Amino acid sequence: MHNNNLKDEVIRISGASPIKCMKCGKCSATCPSFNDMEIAPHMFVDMVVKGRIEELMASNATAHCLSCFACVERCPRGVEPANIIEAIRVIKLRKSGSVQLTPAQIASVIDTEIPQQALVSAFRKFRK
Amino acid sequence: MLKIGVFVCWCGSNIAATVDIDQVVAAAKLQPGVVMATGYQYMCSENGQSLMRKAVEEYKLDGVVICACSPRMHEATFRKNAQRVGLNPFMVEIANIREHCSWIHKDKEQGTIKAIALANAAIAKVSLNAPLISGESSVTKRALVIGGGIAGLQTALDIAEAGFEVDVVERQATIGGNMAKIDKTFPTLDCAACILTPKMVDAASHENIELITYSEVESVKGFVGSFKATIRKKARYVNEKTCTGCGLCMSKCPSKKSKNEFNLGLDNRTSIFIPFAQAIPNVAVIDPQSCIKLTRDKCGLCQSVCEVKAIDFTMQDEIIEREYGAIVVATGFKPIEVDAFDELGYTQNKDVITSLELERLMNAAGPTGGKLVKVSDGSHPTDITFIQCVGSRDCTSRGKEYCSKICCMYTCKHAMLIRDKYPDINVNVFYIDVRTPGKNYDEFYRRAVEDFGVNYIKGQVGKVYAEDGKLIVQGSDLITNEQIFIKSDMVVLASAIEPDPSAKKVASMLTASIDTNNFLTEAHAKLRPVESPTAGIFLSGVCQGPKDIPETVAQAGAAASKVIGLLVKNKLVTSPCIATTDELLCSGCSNCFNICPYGAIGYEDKLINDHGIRETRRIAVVNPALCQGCGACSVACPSGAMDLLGYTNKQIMAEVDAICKR
Amino acid sequence: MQGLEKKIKDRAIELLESGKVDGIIGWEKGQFIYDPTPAVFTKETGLDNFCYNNFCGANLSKYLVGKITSDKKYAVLLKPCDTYSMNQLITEHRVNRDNIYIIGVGCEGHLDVEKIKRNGISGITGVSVDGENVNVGTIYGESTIAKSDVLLGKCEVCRGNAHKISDELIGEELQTPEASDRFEMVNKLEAMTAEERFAFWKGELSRCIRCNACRNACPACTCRVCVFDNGRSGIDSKANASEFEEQMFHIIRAFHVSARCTDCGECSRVCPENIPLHLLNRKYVKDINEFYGEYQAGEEADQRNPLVNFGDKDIDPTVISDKEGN
Amino acid sequence: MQEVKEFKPNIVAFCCNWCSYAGADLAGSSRLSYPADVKIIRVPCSGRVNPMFILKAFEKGADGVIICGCHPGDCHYNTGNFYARRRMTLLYSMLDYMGIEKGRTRVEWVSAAEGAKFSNVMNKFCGDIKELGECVKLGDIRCKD
Amino acid sequence: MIYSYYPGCTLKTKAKELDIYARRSLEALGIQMEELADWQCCGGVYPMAKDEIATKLSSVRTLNQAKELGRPLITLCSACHHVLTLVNHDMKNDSNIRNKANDYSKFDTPYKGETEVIHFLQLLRDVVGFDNLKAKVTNPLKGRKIGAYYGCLLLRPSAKLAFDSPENPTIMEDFIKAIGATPVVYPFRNECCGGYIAVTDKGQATKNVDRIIDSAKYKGCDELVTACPLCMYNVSGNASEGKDISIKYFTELLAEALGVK
Repeated sequence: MHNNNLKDEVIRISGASPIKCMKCGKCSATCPSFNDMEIAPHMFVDMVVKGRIEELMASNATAHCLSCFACVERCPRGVEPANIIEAIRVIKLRKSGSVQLTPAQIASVIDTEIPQQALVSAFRKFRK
Repeated sequence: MLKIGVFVCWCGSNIAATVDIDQVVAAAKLQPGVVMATGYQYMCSENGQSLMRKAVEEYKLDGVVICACSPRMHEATFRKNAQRVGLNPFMVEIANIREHCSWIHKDKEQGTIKAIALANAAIAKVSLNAPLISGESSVTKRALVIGGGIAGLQTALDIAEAGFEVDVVERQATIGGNMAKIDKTFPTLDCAACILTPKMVDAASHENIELITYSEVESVKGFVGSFKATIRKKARYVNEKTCTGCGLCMSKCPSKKSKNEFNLGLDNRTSIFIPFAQAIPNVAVIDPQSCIKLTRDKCGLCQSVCEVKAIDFTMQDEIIEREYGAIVVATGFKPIEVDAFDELGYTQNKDVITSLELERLMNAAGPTGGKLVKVSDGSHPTDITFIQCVGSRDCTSRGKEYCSKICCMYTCKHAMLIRDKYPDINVNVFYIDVRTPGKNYDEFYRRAVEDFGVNYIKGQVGKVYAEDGKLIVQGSDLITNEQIFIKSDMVVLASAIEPDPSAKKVASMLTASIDTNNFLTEAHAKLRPVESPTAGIFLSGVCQGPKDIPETVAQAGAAASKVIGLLVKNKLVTSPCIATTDELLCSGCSNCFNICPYGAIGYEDKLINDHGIRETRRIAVVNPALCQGCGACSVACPSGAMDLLGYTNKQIMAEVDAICKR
Repeated sequence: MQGLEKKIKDRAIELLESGKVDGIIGWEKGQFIYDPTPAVFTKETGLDNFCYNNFCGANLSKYLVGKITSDKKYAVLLKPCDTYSMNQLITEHRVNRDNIYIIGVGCEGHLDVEKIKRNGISGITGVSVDGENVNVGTIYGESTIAKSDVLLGKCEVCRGNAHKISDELIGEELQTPEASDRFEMVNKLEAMTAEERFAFWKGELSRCIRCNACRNACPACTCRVCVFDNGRSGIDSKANASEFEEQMFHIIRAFHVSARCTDCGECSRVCPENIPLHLLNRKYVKDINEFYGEYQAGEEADQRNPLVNFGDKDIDPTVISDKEGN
Repeated sequence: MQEVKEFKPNIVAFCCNWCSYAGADLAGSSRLSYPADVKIIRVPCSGRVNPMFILKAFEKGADGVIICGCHPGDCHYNTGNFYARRRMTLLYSMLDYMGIEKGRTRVEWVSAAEGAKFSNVMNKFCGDIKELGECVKLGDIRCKD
Repeated sequence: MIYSYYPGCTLKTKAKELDIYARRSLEALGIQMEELADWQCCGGVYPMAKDEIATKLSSVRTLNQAKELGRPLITLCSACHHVLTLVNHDMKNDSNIRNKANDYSKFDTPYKGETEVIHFLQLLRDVVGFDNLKAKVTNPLKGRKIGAYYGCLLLRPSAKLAFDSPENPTIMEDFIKAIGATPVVYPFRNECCGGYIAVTDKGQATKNVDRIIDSAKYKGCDELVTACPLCMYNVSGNASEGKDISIKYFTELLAEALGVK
């Protein structure tokens, strides 16, 4: 499944250059969520190059990226995998509008100590 | 007005089939200055050439136009032919009516019209030609080699063998360069010292070679055939001629805490020292930074024990000035600093080392006597992990965008040597690609895997950290798609190599160009790979780009042959098609100077007689030995003071004029 | 302004008397207040006729070019915008810096007498700038006019009151006029169709009488012999045989000064036919800024100009040839 | 009866000696045809082409001028075509600014191995010029009315 | 010099300690700081998508306020510092974001990233100086083995944050030394705790936290310090049973050492 429109959108939204990837795998070597992601960061990059965006969107891997920038920091080619993953997450969100965490559910997960940032990230970044 | 003769070649039917020769001849005769025109079947044949010679003599021609094939084919032939009858070769112009006309057009009428236009353009140009005479410049029969590593030594030896004198200037106290630090060489695994040290001895003992060590070239002036170099010979504080290299001074020196550069700081040395056992010259040198006598005016123990009284604390730097006909750059490389790759823990863990450090650890003459031990505690390692491409193929600010070329092979060598000597050690290698083009290279890599059991992992390492007395190497294995954690005792980083920092300074001194990575640029990647675009400057070894030892030696020999080819000449003939200044027009604005890629334009304050006004003006002067005739300067010059002989503004405009006339 | 004139004059006399300089290059009173001309003042001539008023728009830096081989030392009065030209001349070795003493003089913008006259004011006897307005004294009485309406074209796009090079400053506290976008007209032309542009230029350039005033005033045109006067250049022409040659003269002239032109506006100021020649130079300035990065000729001495430089990722000329639209 | 004559444009091509002139030679020896309207002038380097030459050609009646040089980075003289690239970009932009059809001027990079490219470039350029027709703007004003 | 201070929402509610002790300490150190009058939430999470403008606006407004006062802006919370710095970087370098954000905001003069955003730790390092700080410590925390926990937000992406070496940072260790305690360097001090998924995937967060605590304990840390409310929440609340370790805000230790706790 190739979708070049979606691919262009990913590149535009992320501002990243997946084509610069030389397939060394350093992003996946350094990723703290590697074992939680069914599609690893290096595969994200390669699949974007190949235009396989729908598959990436169907995967739940995006929800496990911590946006910790370890892959961005250590990538020798300046590819910025985290930005690519985020772009897919954003596109997914804009396309479906469904949310992972609904306001009604909040009461069940919230505790008094949760900092605001964690809630914001849960709503905005990870709601799908 | 010139008397011009026009010869139109049929080239059998190659031209004659599409171009009406008679019409071209008839049209040429109508052009101003043309006193004769004729057609002939094959102008390049001996008969054709003699036809031209006869006509030159009979009609007293002072310009000739040949309408024939491409000038790239026979321009030289016809110019030589003109010379045989005393006509200046640059009074011959070619109109290309074959490749640019008859061969591409089918319509004879169109072909003929175009051939006439091309002939007219050549006639217009030749009528503005002036006889040009090639210049000559002398050649100093001595070469300078900058850098005394394997590249510089090989070049020097080859030049010296051909009978020319060579000076090798080496910045360090000994020649030998990086290769002297290496233990074994791939793919044959012979010991580096066994092949390098005999060459060092040969160079030292060769009657045509002078080794100027512990010295740097400070400035170079002049041009091909006659360079003048200023060399600073730094004070060693030890008389090179009297020191016997006995080493007594070293055993007495109380200052023993300086890092031993030769062993990359893995052990310490004294303040007075001989860099390594086979150093050439085998003479001590004093490190002025740590010497107690030189820093605090105490001690002086070495001086008192030296039996030949070679030590002189008052020694000063010495300036040597020499003339050379050719200069070879062989400044070599250094591994990059890997501190910036701190996820790999080089600055945080002693047992994370670079490949060159591993060479010293495995070298029998190294700090451990060749016994491979952990740097941290001297114990025997059981697991070693290699990481390739540290800083190579890296387009971020901390690395180099290019492939360092040698790391795949030396990592393979290291892995193999370790497995051979210590079969109990497990060796893992993280790689992105294994690049082994070269004779017996891939076989070598396969042997490491198949015969020596080295474990290659396709992937990269994200983090190296210490835990439970081991180094944990966290990496990816792209084949199994896993994130893996390998426990290791040592981690070896295959750091990228970069040009020696001196290369940039040397290049600008020589007006030789360098690329964005500070490698020196060759004149042509395929046709002139060992020459710099600046005439008389040659390139040897890694200063031009990453190379292994076999390639370096081959290139060093090639550079030497180019130098010999230059030095063997008594005079250099310079092309007369060069830029020239009209001194009355030049205003000295420097536009031409700024644009010249060869540093061929300089400025002189000249006394000018401008229609009776005598005054000193700043005038651009073209050095005919350096100018290559590209003409960029003539366009940069707004007043038209700078022009290109053979392709003057007026000549080209005359061609334009002839072609555009309807 | 009159206070400033006095200050400059006093200083000039002091410099001449002390022998620090042999001559002062400045402005001399003309017949009217609005026609001062560049002049050299020496001990012999004295400074009685010296003037510095709101009509001293002329850029004096070029007057040093002829003095390059002289062993005399000259002081020159430069307004802020003139100092760019001075830097460019130093870069190109067309003046001898050692023999020049640069006095940076303050500037509040210079006026175009033609514009004043076009506003129906004649018989001008004096002017004074009062903030945004100009009070013009005439034989018929005083009138007031907005300064922005009567500035010289080059002052409308003033680059501020900083002198880029000077040995001393006098009156630098004067406020230079507020600048408008200097590329406004270039942009407007670019937005036209090719036919409109052609018509525009044909209309303008057909008035050219090849008087060479632009060439003579231009501080970048300092060739000993102009290429159009050089018999070996292949394009020499004493007078135009055709309109094409006019076009060619102006294109080549603009090209030769491109990347060296400081956009001082002298070409248009001196043109007797009021051809907006600066719009040619400014097009080059704009293109260079857009294609190769911001560059101001004469910002400092010894800059390497963009036409004797290159980048390996420069835009290709085909981008222009294949450009969409007109 | 008056015959309508087919418009034959006059095209000047400046080719650098080391790449494009050799490329044109290769086009010839490979018999790759292009219109006879193209006439080549040999220059050592594209950096030798003075904007004056181009204007001169138009003055003398050329309908199109094309400059061919080594690919950027491959210049025989290292940097000549880099300078040419800047000069021509600015000159063409100026011609366009003066309302002269920008299609009449062109720069193409053709290596010694690109005989086919040379022929294609010339075919296309001739086609473009034919479409533009005679160089009227510069042609007509050659004489005062 | 007076500095503008940006506390951020969390410091007013869940992370009051981080805020209070910072104010007290600065007073003791003689540095003047004024809370920005009309600050807004930074947005909580940096919107990485290049076309998300609206979610960056609250940061832009805060930054513009600081610019109008002409003072550097001091941040304390790692997350706020991360967001404000990255948005500021965009406003400076990304013309598309800059133009659009300014179109929305209609400030008197467009905001172009002029404000200097400084983290409290940088203030201690570069303005106060750790040597001076050491001299002012009245109650040195002798004998305490403290591990610095940087997390991810403060360090990465280093090209834009330019805070400290992203792989081998030293600023917090130097800080710990200055207040008289013993810093313990451990490898996972710059790895992510998983704060952003703390609500949606506790399991994954726990894994991350455990690894960090293991690493710290192995190297001999008795306690950890942090500048981040997310890390604080995650490390103190989401570790596995029995893995827990004491974690404090660095300002609390600072106040303690300065005797103003």
